[in-house]
Amino acid sequence: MTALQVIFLATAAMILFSAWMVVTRRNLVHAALYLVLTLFGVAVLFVLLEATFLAVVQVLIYIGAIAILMIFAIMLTRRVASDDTVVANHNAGWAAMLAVLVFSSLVIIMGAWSQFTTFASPLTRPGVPSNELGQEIVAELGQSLVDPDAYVIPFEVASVLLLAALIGAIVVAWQKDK
Amino acid sequence: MIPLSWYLILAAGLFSVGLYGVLSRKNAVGILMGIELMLNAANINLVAFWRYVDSDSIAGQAFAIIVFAVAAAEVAVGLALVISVYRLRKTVAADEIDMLKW
Amino acid sequence: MEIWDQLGEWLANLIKTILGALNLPLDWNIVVLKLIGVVTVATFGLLLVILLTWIERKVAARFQDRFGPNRAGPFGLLQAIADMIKLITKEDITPSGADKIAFNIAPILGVVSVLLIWAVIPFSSVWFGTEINVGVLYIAAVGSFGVISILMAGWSSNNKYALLGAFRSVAQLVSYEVPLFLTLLVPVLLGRTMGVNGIVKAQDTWFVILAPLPALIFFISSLAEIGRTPFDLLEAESEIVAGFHIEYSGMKYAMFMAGEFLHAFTIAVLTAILFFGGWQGPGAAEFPLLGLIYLFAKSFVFYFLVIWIRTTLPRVRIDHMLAFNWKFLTPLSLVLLMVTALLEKAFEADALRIPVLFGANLLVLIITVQILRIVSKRQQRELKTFEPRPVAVPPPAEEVSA
Amino acid sequence: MLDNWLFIGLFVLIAAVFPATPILINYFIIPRKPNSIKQDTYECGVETVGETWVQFKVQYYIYALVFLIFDVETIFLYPWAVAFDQLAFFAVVEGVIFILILGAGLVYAWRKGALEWS
Repeated sequence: MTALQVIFLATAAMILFSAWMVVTRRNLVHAALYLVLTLFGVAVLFVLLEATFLAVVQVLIYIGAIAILMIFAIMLTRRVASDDTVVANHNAGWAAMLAVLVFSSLVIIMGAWSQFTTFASPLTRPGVPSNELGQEIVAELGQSLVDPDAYVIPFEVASVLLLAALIGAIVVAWQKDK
Repeated sequence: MIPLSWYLILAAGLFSVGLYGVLSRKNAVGILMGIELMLNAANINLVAFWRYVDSDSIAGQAFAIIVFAVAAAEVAVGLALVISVYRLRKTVAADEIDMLKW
Repeated sequence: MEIWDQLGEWLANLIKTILGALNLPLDWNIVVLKLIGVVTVATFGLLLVILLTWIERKVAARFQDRFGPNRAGPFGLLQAIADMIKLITKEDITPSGADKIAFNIAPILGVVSVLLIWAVIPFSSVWFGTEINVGVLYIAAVGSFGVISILMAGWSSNNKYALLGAFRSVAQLVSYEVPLFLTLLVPVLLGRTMGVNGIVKAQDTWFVILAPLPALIFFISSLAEIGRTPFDLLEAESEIVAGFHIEYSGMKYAMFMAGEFLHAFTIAVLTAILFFGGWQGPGAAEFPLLGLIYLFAKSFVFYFLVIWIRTTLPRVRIDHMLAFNWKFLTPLSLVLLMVTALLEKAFEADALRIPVLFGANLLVLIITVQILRIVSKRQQRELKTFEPRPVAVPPPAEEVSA
Repeated sequence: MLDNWLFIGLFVLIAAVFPATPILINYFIIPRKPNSIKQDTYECGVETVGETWVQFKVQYYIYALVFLIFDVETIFLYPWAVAFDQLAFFAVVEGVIFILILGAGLVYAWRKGALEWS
């Protein structure tokens, strides 16, 4: 077993364990903290996949902003959240069965795919030395985001989507005192 | 070396745990956390496919970054709804929010 | 300077020989080499804290017409050591009802979030922990662990003031991260890279000349990030006791303080690196040690500035602080980002690039000042329309005697 | 490329060990004389009333929300800035349009009064 495999398995175990805690913990603040751990694990996976930009963005957006927003929302609605009521609703049994079903069918379907167990070929770009590869890939990403033949429409639409989300969330959540 | 299958199985596992959370959690914020787990599972898949199958282009990463934007928008509006409902009904239990009967 | 290079090489060879003698597989050699680098940088960062506490107390004392620590050792240099011994033997109190695990992890996470920044700081042309291509975003990202640590500390203390303090701190930190991220984008744009060392190398002319206003905004919002006067609402001892770390004592409290001191110096280093050429200076490319000296000379100038601001300015009110961020810094940094991007492209590889960018910054500054003047005049006019405030009436004589 | 990240990974571990060590040493050598008054919650000497939870303003959420949106939008601009050399002038203008849309959100929040701390 190589060092990379050890790191992967440790990260995977951490992700699955903390994800399980996220969905089962009674105390929602604990669940949110475990969510942070899960998201950090996913960032480690991104590093292993050599998508380092996404790894950093994962930490920045999910841990730095979304997790904070979650904890704020929990605190704002805490009175109910901290109750000793049951965590799960009456669907829990069905939900568990469905989750297992989804997992096994996903694995079975993907297992039938010919490239299921491929290994990665080294990441290369023609004419780019390996120590500038990361820089090159981020630059490519930046170019494709404003390239009319690539993703300029999703890029601008994403900005409009976020604007809509901002306005919508303020309309819904904001209420002037008195 | 790590085969692609490891990433895919892990992502499937994370997705299923998230799905369980969405279906079984009583608290609306908890449900949103489950959705976050599912979106992350999707992102792992996108990046893994980019790295193993299509590393010559940049499509996988561009997709993943759009997913980040969607996740952010979803959380922002979702939590705003939760807060608004809490203000009106003093509850965030999803099965008690049943004003809309038809 | 030759001697230093030779010494470094000799050390590296020595380590390699020892590792070779141990007969480890090749991967593990790399791991051990990296580990030595990591321990060096991290130890350096933490030892710096001891020096920084002394400097800060000494300088702050001078501002307040005092001597500062002067008993323990020459010039009070051993004061920090004495404090450490005191703190390490102090009883540690965990409040009843605290969430033990989160309560203990929070101070560690607080230090980690600051120390991690040092992994990517280039000390000179060849000396740096590591060079990653997303360095600037990495610096921004590890800061989010600090926010999480504050929330954990505040929540796990089981104390109303701690929770309130944590909420206030987080509101302040996330607010000021907006102009911070936007102005971090300016050196990235001017240097065409997110690598921190790449940005330093790109600064043949310091970026502060091309972008003086973003440099200023970066410095101000960094000041807010470290939570010191005038932005020390997280502590605001007269309002919410001590903020999120009210229930901490002994070594755990010391960890929060160590993180804060190191963070204060780190923002000085970052300002020097991103806008003031980092290790760049005459002869720095040939002699790495000279680069180190340049970097620290620049950093200590900014650190002095941080202490100066801390000791002279009063605390601002929370509503003013947030309004200053959202209604002044954020729009201004958006405008500056657009102006810089457009002009940088229009005058690419043009001899006029430097004067044009500098002039544009100046123009934006003048327009901003004019707008502020108009707004403040209008506000003053509105104030005058109010009824005159009642003059303080002296209380009746019998109440005074009572 | 992964070499550099190995450094970061090790740094995370070491950076956690370094502050944890004094706390651990501290744990073994400190005096321990707990009593209920010492461990009581410190709220300015006044006995604590009720549970720790207090009603928080929705304002906190609004600030975090605006931050989240700005954060995500800024992320899109970083690759754009890195690729700046290869961009045509029109591509730069696209980026500026993106920033303007971002600015519209700020203007909305401002006009709505959602940024006021009251």
